[in-house]
Amino acid sequence: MLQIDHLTTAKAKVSLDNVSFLFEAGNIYTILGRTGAGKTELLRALMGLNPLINGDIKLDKENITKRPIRDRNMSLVYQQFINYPHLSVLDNVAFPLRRQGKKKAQAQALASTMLTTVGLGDFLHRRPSQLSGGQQQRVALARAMVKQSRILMLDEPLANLDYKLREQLREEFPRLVADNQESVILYTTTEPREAMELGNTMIVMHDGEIIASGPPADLFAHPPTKDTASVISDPPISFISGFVRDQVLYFGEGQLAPSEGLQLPPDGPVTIALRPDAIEPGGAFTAKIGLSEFSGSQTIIHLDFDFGRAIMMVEGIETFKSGDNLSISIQAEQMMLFAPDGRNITLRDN
Amino acid sequence: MLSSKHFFLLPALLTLVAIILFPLLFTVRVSFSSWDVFQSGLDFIGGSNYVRVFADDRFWQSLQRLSLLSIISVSLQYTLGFALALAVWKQVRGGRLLRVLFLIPMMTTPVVMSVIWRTVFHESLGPVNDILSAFGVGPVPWLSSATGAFISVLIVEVWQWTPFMFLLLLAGLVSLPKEPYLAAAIDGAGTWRTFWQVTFPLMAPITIGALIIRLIEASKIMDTVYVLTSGGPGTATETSSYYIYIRGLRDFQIGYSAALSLVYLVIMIISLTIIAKLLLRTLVGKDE
Amino acid sequence: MIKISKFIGPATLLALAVAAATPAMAKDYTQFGIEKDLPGTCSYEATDAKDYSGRSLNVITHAIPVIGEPTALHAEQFAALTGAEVNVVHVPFGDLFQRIMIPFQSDQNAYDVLFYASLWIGDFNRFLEPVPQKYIDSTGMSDVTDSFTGVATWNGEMIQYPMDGDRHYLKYRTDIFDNAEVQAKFLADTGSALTVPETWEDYNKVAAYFNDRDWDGDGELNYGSAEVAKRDDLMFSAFISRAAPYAKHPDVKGGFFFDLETMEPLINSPGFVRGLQLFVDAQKSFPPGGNNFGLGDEIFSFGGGQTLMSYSWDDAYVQANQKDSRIRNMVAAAPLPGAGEVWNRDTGTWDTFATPNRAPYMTWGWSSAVSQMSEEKEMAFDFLCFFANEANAKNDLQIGRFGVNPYRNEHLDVDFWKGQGWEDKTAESYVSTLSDMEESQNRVFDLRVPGVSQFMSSMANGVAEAMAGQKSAQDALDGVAKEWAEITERIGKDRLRAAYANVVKLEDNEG
Amino acid sequence: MNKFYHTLKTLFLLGWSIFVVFPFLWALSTSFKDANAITSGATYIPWVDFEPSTQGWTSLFTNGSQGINIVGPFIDSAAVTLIASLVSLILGTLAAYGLSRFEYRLGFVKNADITFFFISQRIMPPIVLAIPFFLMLKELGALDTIFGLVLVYVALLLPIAVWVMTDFFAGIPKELDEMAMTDGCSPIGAFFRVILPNSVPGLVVAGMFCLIFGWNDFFFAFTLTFTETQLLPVSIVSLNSSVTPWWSLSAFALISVAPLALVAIVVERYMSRGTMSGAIR
Repeated sequence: MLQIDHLTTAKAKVSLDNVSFLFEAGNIYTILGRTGAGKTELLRALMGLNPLINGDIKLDKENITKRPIRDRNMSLVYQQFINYPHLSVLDNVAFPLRRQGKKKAQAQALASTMLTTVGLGDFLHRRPSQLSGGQQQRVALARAMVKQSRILMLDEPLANLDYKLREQLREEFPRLVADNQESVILYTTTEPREAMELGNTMIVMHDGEIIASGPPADLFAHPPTKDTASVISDPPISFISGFVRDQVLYFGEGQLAPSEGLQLPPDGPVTIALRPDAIEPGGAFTAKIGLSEFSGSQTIIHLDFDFGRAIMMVEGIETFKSGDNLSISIQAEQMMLFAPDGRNITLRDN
Repeated sequence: MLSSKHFFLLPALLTLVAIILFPLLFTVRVSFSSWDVFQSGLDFIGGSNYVRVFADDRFWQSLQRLSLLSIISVSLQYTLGFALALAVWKQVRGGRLLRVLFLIPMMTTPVVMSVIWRTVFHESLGPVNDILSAFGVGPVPWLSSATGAFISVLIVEVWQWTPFMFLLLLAGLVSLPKEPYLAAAIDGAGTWRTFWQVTFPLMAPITIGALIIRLIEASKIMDTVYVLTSGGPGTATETSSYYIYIRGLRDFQIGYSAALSLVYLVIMIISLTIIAKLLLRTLVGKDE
Repeated sequence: MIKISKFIGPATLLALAVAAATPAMAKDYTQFGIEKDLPGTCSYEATDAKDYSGRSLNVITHAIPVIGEPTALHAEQFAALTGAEVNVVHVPFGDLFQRIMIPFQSDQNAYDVLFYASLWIGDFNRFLEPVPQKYIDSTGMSDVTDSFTGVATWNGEMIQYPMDGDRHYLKYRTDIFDNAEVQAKFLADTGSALTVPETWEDYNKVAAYFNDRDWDGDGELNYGSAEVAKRDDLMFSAFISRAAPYAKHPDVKGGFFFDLETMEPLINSPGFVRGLQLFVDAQKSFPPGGNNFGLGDEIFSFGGGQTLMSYSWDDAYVQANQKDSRIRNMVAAAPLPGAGEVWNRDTGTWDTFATPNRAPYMTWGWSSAVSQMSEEKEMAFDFLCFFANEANAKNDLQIGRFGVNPYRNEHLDVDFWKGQGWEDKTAESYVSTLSDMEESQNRVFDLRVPGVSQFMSSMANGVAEAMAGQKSAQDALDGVAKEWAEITERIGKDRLRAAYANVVKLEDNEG
Repeated sequence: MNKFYHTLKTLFLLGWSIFVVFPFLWALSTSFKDANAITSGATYIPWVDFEPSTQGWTSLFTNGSQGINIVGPFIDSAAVTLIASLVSLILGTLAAYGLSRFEYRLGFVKNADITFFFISQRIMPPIVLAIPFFLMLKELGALDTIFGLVLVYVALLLPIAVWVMTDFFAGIPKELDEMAMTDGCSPIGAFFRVILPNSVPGLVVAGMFCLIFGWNDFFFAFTLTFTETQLLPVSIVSLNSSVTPWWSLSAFALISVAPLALVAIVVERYMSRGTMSGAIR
């Protein structure tokens, strides 16, 4: 169990601002946030690599805030594939064990087993530089896991891999960390899908703060704030300014009466959030087609409305001509509303 | 608290300070004394040595001469060193042998090589004029005319230190990333344009470092002048450090030479700092 | 018997090995490369009797070979004879002064024995051990000529140990000057007879005439004059030689470089300026690079047969007459050229002399001394005495590159030099030139005062500026005079005057 | 590349090679001459132009009068250079690592200023320090000793080591040290177990510069020794008398150049592997 209270780091481009959280062993926490949200900063602060100006870190009730890095019983896998260039793959993985005081033979045996687990059993005596990027990252992972440390942190471990390797490693990930049942696993990423897929608990960071946390599906369905919604939506969520007057939602020239899916708040300005699934072709609204792009078997279409921009997704590969007009409808039951202070004020009937 | 970061820095820092502090402070103190050949104590004569420095035309001329010499020689070394590095960068027949060969002059002792160069430039018994005369040129007054002596010193400096530039620049070239070259090739840039648009900008940090270090070293030029020309003819090759040497150890005006040295030191630190800033600004386009 | 050759070093080692194997030859010292041991206070035999084993002597001397080589040679012999350890360090001329002075000033007992330029006595005298009476009474010392006893003396006390005698004189090629054909052609071309130059104007003229021609017919061009003209390499001596006859009036007493009374520098007086103008003018008769010639270049140039005339120390002369020399016995010596007009500073006029005024320059020579700080003074003096013993002195005199020149009356013996294979004119002109200088009443000595290096360095710099065409002769020497006045100011007139008085006494023949 | 460029490049390389080699060849030829072969004008090829003599070479191994024995100076030079280089390299590497990884602050003095302080030591002309060093070593009783010279050379070489190694460490990702620490190393342990083994190219370059500047220094070796400790450059100028024995000087020059020519070969090996990337910047 890892508890952090009021972690604050010195002002810099990215810094932590009063971050508190309780991490339970045996869980995989995915930390989602954009670049610069403070994810790496948080991991580094936990590790002791970045100095704190305030706050405490407690591991199993014991305050380890001032403990030297090497005694923290944590491991960290970097985004760049960093291994010890002067050591063989085997010695790389044996390195932390040797530092723990294990005999050479024992350390190498353990390392060898771990490397087999990550699929590198045949590469024990290579140098890291002789491996592919994916293999290098596996070495780094093996080195981090072999220690069986209480906290295993992975800082965007897949970000620098190409697509296919990334998919492959992501799929394998749960199996790879399965042994680390006693550990708290922290996994940062900028990709909402990855975060939702890998984590038991998802933590959303923004501007150096934790702005939301919880089971990924809940968070996705009910993001507590506008910022959270923005961070966890991929493809991006679109925000449109509007207001409610007399139980009618006005935006641009369009307006929407209360419908069965959505209850409108009292009069006042609101921000309307449209995920792509809230927009469907055919309907009362007219939009000008902007860019269209393909993602897997789907087509993403950027639309220009008189009230703003939004994104629509359709199944299959379809070609839309840029500049044409398209009529669409907006599904009220998929719409979310946020108050001017960012609170999620979406209320549904059911 | 003596943390591990002090473990790294302090030994070197304290060693250097211990070795250098006394000489430095001592020099400052001596510069206010009249220490010379018959008066070896530390009396106090105020700033009169400094007053004398500012009226000493020979010193200021030597400084001008030094600036000229070091700027010309360092530019030549840089240009030639870069050209050589580019020439052997890509595979060349016998490339490794050439690389070793090109490095060797830097490894030689300036005092020793200058003795050899003096015989090479000897106007009646040396080979250079002998060979030139076969082409109907000469005899060239290598060491006996002001221009000749200046050029001779330049040649020796270029011979000795171009390898330094060559080494730094070649090491830089070897480690350049490949991608920008691909991009340039796709753009259809020619050799010349690729050099100016890709290679040269990528080499800017190395260039700055190399130029600064060479300027620092070149400004101390002493051994070559000492052996080759003794600052002559007249004062044609008398550089600042050689002049300070004459005043200090030949004439034994220790106090005065200390004042000269300190003035020189201040000027050098200021001008090198300015040069470094200027280089940074022109080559990298930013400060710091 | 071992022949004296340039392979003296290896030969000595070989000989030493032989000596060790045959101790029966104890009284025969030819294995040390001398012809025979000569009787004297510090002969080989006498030195052999001393035992300094386990003790060591540190010696600083000039670079090899001039003085440096004999120092090393005799150190080696001394070590073999007495069992002492003798460490010798060789330093180029330009740095010899500071290498000795820095330890002196900082009370560091670095060297026991010092070989250096005798003119530095003005600076070093405070640190030197007077020569003990028993060495003054030695056989070698009592034969030293008056000039060089004078050079070794400071305030009436002998503090340097004479082991070399130096002066500048003219050297010329007899195969040209005595050649009737050349004489006739010279007369035809110039309208005057070819004679050994009597004045520096003559010297320049003759030099110019013979410059840039192949007059020895070896296929290489020959040149007029080889002179030491490199700024930091003894050029000041050459300049003094040239300027002396114009500036040293036989009837004017009281100082050559300074007016002893006022300690005003005389260096920019018309006599010196004339000397400098002629020096500048002479450059056109130098070999290529000649205005950057050091002493070594001058020796190579004249001694190697490249130039017609030269003036400086004996080295080039001896070099030219060595056994393997191409121009052996084709050279002769003569007094330095003089001046038809001499500046009289008492009257402020140029006085005309029917017989050119000569002012022989008793140029600084090498000398040696023992440091006051030495803890091995006795051994040090024994070493010097041995260095200069009769057998060694004779041996050293014969080797040009050693730079040891006559300083005892016995060295001024025509028969001795003829014994070396020198022919009549070469030997006779040499001995008579040297002897006459001893007798001159108008000698010029070095400026033996504290800070002499500053004065000479400043002068050399001014002369070099004029030679390089950066300044006119007058401007250059005005600049020197100004600097001299400043140096005088810094050193203190009285201190300087006290020292300079020693020199003036010698020059005015009162010493 | 077109033919013109190629020809130009070949000519340039050829010309420069000749320029580089020329003094050595001349010295080689001169080392076999005697006085007569020198005073008769420039000559080049033994037996053809002049009768060779081995005097120049033998004099270097002869004790005493004729020659200078260079064996002693060679050993002294090697000892001083190696010890001073090693000390500078050790201290300089530690300092450079510290400067590249930690923040130091002493009033307004920061890392950049400390680095500048190190490097600025090279601006000082040696003459300035001659007398003070002399007095300092005298007080330490270290004049004319290898120890004294080592002390002075460390001050001379340390800045070079710091300069090269600071740049080198700047090129090694900080994450490597951090990783070592997360893997159980202390900061000092991280340096020795991880960073140092990966710094060989930088150490080679820094070591090379130390060797060059140490081996080639003339001035301090000259001023701070008397008779016991003699370094090579000082021995050679002891031949620089008014009559210069060109033959011995030439032979001497060739011998003193030899050891560092070996260094050139080592350096070239590292250079062509491209591993010096971070070492020089």
